[in-house]
Amino acid sequence: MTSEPLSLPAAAEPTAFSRLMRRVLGQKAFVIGVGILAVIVLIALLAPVLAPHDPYLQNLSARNVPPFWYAKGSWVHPLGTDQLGRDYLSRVIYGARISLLIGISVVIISGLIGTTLGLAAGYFGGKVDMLVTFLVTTRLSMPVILVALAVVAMIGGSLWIVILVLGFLKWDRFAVVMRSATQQVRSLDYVAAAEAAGASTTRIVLREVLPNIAPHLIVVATLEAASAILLEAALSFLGLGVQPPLPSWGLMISEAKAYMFFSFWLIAIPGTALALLIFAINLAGDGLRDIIAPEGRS
Amino acid sequence: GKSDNSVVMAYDQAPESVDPFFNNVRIGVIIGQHVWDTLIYRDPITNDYKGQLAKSWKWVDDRTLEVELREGIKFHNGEEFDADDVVYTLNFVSKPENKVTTQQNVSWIEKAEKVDKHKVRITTKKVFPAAIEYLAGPVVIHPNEYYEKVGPAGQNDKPVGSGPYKVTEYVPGKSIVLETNPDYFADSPKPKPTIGKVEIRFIPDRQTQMAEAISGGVDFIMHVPKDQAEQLEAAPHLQVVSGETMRIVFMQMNSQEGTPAPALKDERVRKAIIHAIDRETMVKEIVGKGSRVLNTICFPSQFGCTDHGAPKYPYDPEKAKSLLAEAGFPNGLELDIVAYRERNQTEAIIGYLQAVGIKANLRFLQYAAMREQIRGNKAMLTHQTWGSFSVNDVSASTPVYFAMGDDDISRDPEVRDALNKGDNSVDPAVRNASYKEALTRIAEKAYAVPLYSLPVYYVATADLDFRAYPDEMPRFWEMTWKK
Amino acid sequence: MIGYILKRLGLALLVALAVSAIAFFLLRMSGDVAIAIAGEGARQEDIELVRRTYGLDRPLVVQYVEWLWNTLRGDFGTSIYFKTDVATLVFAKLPTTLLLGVLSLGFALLVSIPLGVLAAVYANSWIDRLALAIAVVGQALPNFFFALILVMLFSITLRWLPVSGSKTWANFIMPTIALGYYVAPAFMRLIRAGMIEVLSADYIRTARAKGLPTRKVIFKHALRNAVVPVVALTAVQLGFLLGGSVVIETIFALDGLGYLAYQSITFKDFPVMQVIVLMLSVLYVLLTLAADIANAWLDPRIRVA
Amino acid sequence: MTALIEAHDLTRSFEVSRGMFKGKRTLHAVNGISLDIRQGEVLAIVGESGCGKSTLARMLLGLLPPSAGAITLEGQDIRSLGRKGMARRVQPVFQDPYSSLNPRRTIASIVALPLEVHGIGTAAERRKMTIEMLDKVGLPQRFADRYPRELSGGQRQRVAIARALVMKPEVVVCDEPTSALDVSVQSQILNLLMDLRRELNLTYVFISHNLAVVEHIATRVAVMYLGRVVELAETEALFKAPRHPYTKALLASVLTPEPGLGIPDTGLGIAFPDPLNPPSGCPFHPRCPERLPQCGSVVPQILRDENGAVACHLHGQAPAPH
Amino acid sequence: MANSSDIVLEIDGLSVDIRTAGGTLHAVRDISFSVKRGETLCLVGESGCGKSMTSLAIMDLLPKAATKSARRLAFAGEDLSRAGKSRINALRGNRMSMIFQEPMTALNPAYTIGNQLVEAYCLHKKASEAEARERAVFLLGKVGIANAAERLGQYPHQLSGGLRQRVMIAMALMCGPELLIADEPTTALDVTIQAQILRLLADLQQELGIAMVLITHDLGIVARIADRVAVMYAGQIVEEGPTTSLFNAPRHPYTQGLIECIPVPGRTEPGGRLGVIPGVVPSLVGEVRGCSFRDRCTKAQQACLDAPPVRETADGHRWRCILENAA
Ligand SMILES: Nc1ncnc2c1ncn2[C@@H]1O[C@H](COP(=O)(O)OP(=O)(O)OP(=O)(O)O)[C@@H](O)[C@H]1O
Ligand SMILES: Nc1ncnc2c1ncn2[C@@H]1O[C@H](COP(=O)(O)OP(=O)(O)OP(=O)(O)O)[C@@H](O)[C@H]1O
Ligand SMILES: [Mg+2]
Ligand SMILES: [Mg+2]
Ligand code: NI
Repeated sequence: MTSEPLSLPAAAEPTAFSRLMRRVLGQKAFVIGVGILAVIVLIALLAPVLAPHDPYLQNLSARNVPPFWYAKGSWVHPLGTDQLGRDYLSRVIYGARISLLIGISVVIISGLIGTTLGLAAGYFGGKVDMLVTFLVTTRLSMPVILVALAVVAMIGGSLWIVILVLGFLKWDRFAVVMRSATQQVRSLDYVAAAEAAGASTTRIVLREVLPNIAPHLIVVATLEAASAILLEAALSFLGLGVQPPLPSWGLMISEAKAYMFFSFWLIAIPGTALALLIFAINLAGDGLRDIIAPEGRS
Repeated sequence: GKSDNSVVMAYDQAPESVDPFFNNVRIGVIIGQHVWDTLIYRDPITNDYKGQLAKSWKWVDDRTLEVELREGIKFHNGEEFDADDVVYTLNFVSKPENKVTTQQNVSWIEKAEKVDKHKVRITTKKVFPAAIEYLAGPVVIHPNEYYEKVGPAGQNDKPVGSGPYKVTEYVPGKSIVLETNPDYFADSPKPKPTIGKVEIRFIPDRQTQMAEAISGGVDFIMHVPKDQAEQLEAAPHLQVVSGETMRIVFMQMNSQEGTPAPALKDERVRKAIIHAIDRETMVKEIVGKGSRVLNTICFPSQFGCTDHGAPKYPYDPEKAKSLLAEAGFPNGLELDIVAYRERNQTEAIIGYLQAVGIKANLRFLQYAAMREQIRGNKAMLTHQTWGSFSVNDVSASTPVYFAMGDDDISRDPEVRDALNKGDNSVDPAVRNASYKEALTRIAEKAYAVPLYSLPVYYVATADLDFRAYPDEMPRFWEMTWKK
Repeated sequence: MIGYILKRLGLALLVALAVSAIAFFLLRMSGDVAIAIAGEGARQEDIELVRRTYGLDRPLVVQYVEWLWNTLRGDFGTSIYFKTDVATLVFAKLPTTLLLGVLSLGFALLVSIPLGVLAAVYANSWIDRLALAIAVVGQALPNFFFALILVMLFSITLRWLPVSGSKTWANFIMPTIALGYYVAPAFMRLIRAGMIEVLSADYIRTARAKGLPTRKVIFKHALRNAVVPVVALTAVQLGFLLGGSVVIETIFALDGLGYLAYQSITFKDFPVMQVIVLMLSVLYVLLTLAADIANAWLDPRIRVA
Repeated sequence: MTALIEAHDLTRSFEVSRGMFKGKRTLHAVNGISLDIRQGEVLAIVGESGCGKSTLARMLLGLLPPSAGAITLEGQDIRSLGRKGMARRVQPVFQDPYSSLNPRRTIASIVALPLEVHGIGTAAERRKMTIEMLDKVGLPQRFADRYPRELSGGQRQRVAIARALVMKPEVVVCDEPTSALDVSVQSQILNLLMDLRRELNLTYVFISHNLAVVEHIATRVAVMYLGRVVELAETEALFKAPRHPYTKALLASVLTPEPGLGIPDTGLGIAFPDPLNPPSGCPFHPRCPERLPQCGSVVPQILRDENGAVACHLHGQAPAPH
Repeated sequence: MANSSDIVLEIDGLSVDIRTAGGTLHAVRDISFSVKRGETLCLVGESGCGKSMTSLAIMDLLPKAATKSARRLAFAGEDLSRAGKSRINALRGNRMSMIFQEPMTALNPAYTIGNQLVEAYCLHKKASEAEARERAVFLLGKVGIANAAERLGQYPHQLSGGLRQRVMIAMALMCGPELLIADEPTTALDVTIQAQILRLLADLQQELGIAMVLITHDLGIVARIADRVAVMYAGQIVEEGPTTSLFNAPRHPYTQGLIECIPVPGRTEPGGRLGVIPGVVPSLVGEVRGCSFRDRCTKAQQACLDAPPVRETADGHRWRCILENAA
């Protein structure tokens, strides 16, 4: 028997990592999303270096200077100035920090709440599940924007209040997704096998269940981050979000809308930045979902 | 528009009720003055008092006013106007249990009595020289029979007054349509209107209002911020009219006992704050035409208001910094500032404070919430405005904030005494002197930052001929179409 | 069936109770109503008077129980700001908002169903990518921003549509689009995903094996099953739309529940806020119930065996 | 042979909802089963889909508490043993090799999990034991650091077996361990199981619906129908002389690869069993070709004799009237 | 050989390629066979060897990613590989029909079985709904469903798996097909029901003279039902022949191994070792040269690196191996 030349390629597949990479790179949308997101994150991190001016420095005698591409614009303020004469480019750059901070913080708070509830409901079922389902229904039945508006209106807006309010309001999707994902994983035999091996419930939840639902968690987290950023923008738009002079994009849109009919760039610039960020996060989230989907199924 | 002799006005806020006693918003006053009449009328230009529903009036004693009423006036529903209407209205609104919203406009009334069909007597609770001013402003007269029947709610549903316009359609929260009252009495100081129909639509969003103005959906908007008004001026079919109002803007600084910002107890810090703000530039760049810089906390036209002898604090950031350093804050300090309107101006103030090292965190609140903060001794800096209810007397402004009332957060007894003296005297000379004393001391101690008066900008179709008054009252009855 | 509905109504009641309690305590604890009622320039004694006459000086729990009792009796209280009966107020504004909600939902479905079906049928083709691009871009635009752009375009530049008000149907076009476009992507994705899944289901192969034309396979056999989850989403999204109408109604000066909510928040009009939140939550629970029943009708597996 | 595990009158019911608009109903997945598992035997449990085999297995593993009845392990109630105590002595091998391995763990860490949980040895020792175990089930060391998705079904099932055996349990409960596998792989796994049994002196509970496999591997067979054991006998006896009509039908349905025999007629009716709505009397009577008048109303008693047990009116005395 | 007009399905050189992320997967590689009227051909093989792809290729139901090519794929003498979509639609469900493996999911849950039964009949036979229902009732009775008229109003989820599979069979027979392809019709069912369904299928096929292609991986079924058997391995037919000949004298090492693996009472000793086929199935991605079984073949030689010849005996038993007889 001559074994060597006889061997055929077996049904074994390429390594997990290279397969994953191929799937990731195959998702052009995902690559674009992550790319844009990375740029925005970099801008946020390097804001002090990148911003040409202090974003808070006002100059009332140089107000509403248009961006450089208008005849009246200049390169001193590449994107012009706002209604208090502050450098618009610097404010947009610093605004990235705020939006990202909001997105990330809200997701951490709501993710912790929602995941805990969802895991408990999905794993233990029965009464716990009923309770969580009730909580979710109750939460879902109150429109986020309305409750957030009311609470912020009452106790006054500020960055951290907005973050806390949104964090305590937006856990529902985490709970719902984590619940069903946990239920699904819970019924799989490897959980039973771990139980039969004597593993404690905590261990099973943390080591067997959680890692397997983590991809769903990440997908929900990205989409929720986008929605939190949008909500903050909406609150700020109604004047009940973060407070000036903080350069939040939502606030900038809100302030610029007064000028939209005559100085459209004022609203278009933060509006585009916001849309771009949301766009990038959604692309990344969608892509991620597609990337993990087949794995979840098999 | 001119073609159908009607004006569509947009306003950003709907009144809770169109009954003037049951709202405290400007649009309510505007509707009130068009649909109802008052006993007395103050000419907005000359400030002379004229009889409107009253033919004449005189003080019988310090607390009793006798009013002779005009005859032959009819309410919109045909009800005849006489002493019963006045007596009923005044007695009704002055009773706290009737829960009138604008308590301060009526709480001075002790009672009203009918002398005969066309004569009434009004008693004030204490000596109250400003009574005429109130009777010429917010205190309108309702038809007693109708009002008795339908109450405040019914008066809101189907308002009936005696004014130059009557309400023909009202959808609360949405719009109200006023049409000329053909039977309006000829002798009224308010002339018979030319504009046949006034529709007031409530459009909360300022941009939407502007869009409507640009696209011709609305003929008249007011309270347009300076920048926007200037931009709208470029539109050929629009005109911009602006004027000063009695609304003053100032910053209170909490320096009373237990203040959350002890730094403000230091006069040098307070002075530094005033020096830090470039009020001239603010007025010129962002507040707008008609505004003037103030040096004392009152409106200059008000009786008793003066800044003679009061120290002035010009814009001087270096001085501000050195004052702060002297006070022990060479590296600056951090303060909260509460505010409730003109957010861009607050933002500019924050910018100025930041430049001298004071980090001011904005807490932009609803008026009520801000009031709560101030009264609860939780506020540090406050950015406030005060319109004095268009009452042209210092008693309606400065004492509110410095006579140790609920809103006084500097609480200087000397100031209080001087103000009380002015309030409770009928002698103009005494009043002038005491108010001056108070205002000067407030300025010397730098208890508050007097900023500027607010202008009002109106944007209207170019065809409309009208003027702006300090009381922020558009008077449709005297508007005409340009030829 | 009856039992199930009763159970769900019971749940609705429980949710309503929880929501009302949350709303009541949250709102009351964060602000003083008396000052709000008394208004600008009120003196301390005025405020005290208000506090006494409105019974605001009693413990919160007592006030809540009283409120609950009154509500159960059908007395929703009086608006602090508008001074009128809250029920009348709210029910007067409800139709506008419901109309707007239903219109924008209809708009969203009208756009998303064909797009979703196309994207699924031509999965991974340029049609699919285009549909996905529309969805992602759509979801990235904040609706207030989009609304303003619509106004710029259709009212200011083109002068085709009135900016604000609710007089004619033309007034509803922009609000409908501005509100509806944001939820359309969610529907589209769901329909696309559902269709892709359904199209790969065994019974679709069965249908094709029968020689049925493609059109019939897609519209009779696939779509019917793919819309089942859409119905459930519809309920959630209608709730979302009602919440989202706060912004849109404010921009377009549509005098509906959303704007009323915004006003009542602004004026601390607790009774109104309370009832709006309560009403929206009950509406939501009832909608989900309706969606469940609709689902059962669409999906016989859920129906009575 | 002594009884290692004894089940007494084991019952398990589930509350199942049947669609939104109907109330919940009780489903008796396992209905009064008494069974003993003897040291060293291979007890096969056969029966149709949904008859409660897996439910019984999960109860035997201590993964599912019985609604009624008790299980003892060497006379001790398994509830008192606790999760860890059971884990040392009874281990499972599940049907689906895809869902029974955590996709996020390496093969080595999957196999080492029981050791880790029980704190046996140091990490290095555990690794060594794991590699040895993998070797024993025929997986070379290079598989240790791979992930389950890189393995074929048969290889995965070997991993599952390694995990079950790494703690050196006495009893292995195999729930259809080969039914997801191709025949060519099935024979490898069956060979492996038999080899390990001899080598480690294991006791198997072997669940299957493949009677040919059962006949090949089991020493004793329990036949289940709708939550009950209807017949229990030594393998040879059962296949040679089935007593219960259902067992007979089952045996008749086996299609051995012998050309020319055609498809047998089982003589069964088509009234398929619905566990939610079990027939009265003998659960098998609607399909039974040998039905007696009393079958429709009286539940047959279990007759236990030297040949095993059978629950059928055809065998044993008429039930005593109540 | 057989009268050519009797040949219902004739396949020559059918290949199916599937585009995957990792490259082209040759799921079916150059297979040929034919089925006559009244004949049952069984396709056996392990999971993934291309059985389903073959059947789907015949029915033109391949997934989007798959493409087929064939020298000839003829149904009743008509070359389907050149027929248009509408022509195929006219044949499908009418003169050729198919039964799928999963009775639980092969019926549309949203429609009653009556609705789904009559659909094809109304379409192809231009019959009225009433006529179609009549035929449906008749056929349901034939597949052993009592009170058939009532069943028409039921939804699939109200039926058990065995009943659903009967409905599927009835559905496939609605238009009186000449060719019936059954892809693992009983794999999901219990053994007792499996026996019943297979018996039913065999009886109906005999009675109606249908040409049947039955796909399975169960050698037991094959032995009992097939007239001829084709054994597939890695996309190819490695051995094909009359059932008895194939079982009694398997020629290909793979077929032999397969038969060895299964425990057969009487032949295998209880508890004893079973035969095994070592190794795993080769990947079908990319070009596969030579004998695809050589990896696992105990008799592999250097010659296996080249494509093995097809050998044939007089009774139509063919196999692909360098060996005349591996036994
Ligand atoms: N967690 C559960 N909730 C509700 N019903 C259940 C549950 N687990 C099992 N059942 C039901 O109990 C009955 C027995 O199920 P079990 O899984 O034990 O059957 P089985 O004999 O193993 O079947 P199979 O051969 O299909 O694996 C079935 O009708 C099943 O639907
Ligand atoms: N949609 C698809 N995309 C990619 N590969 C596929 C697809 N469908 C099938 N395959 C691959 O094609 C090959 C043949 O599949 P096929 O379904 O014909 O096998 P089978 O013999 O029917 O197997 P089973 O017995 O499991 O049904 C397998 O390797 C399978 O992985
Ligand atoms: Mg099972
Ligand atoms: Mg197949
Ligand atoms: Ni070979």
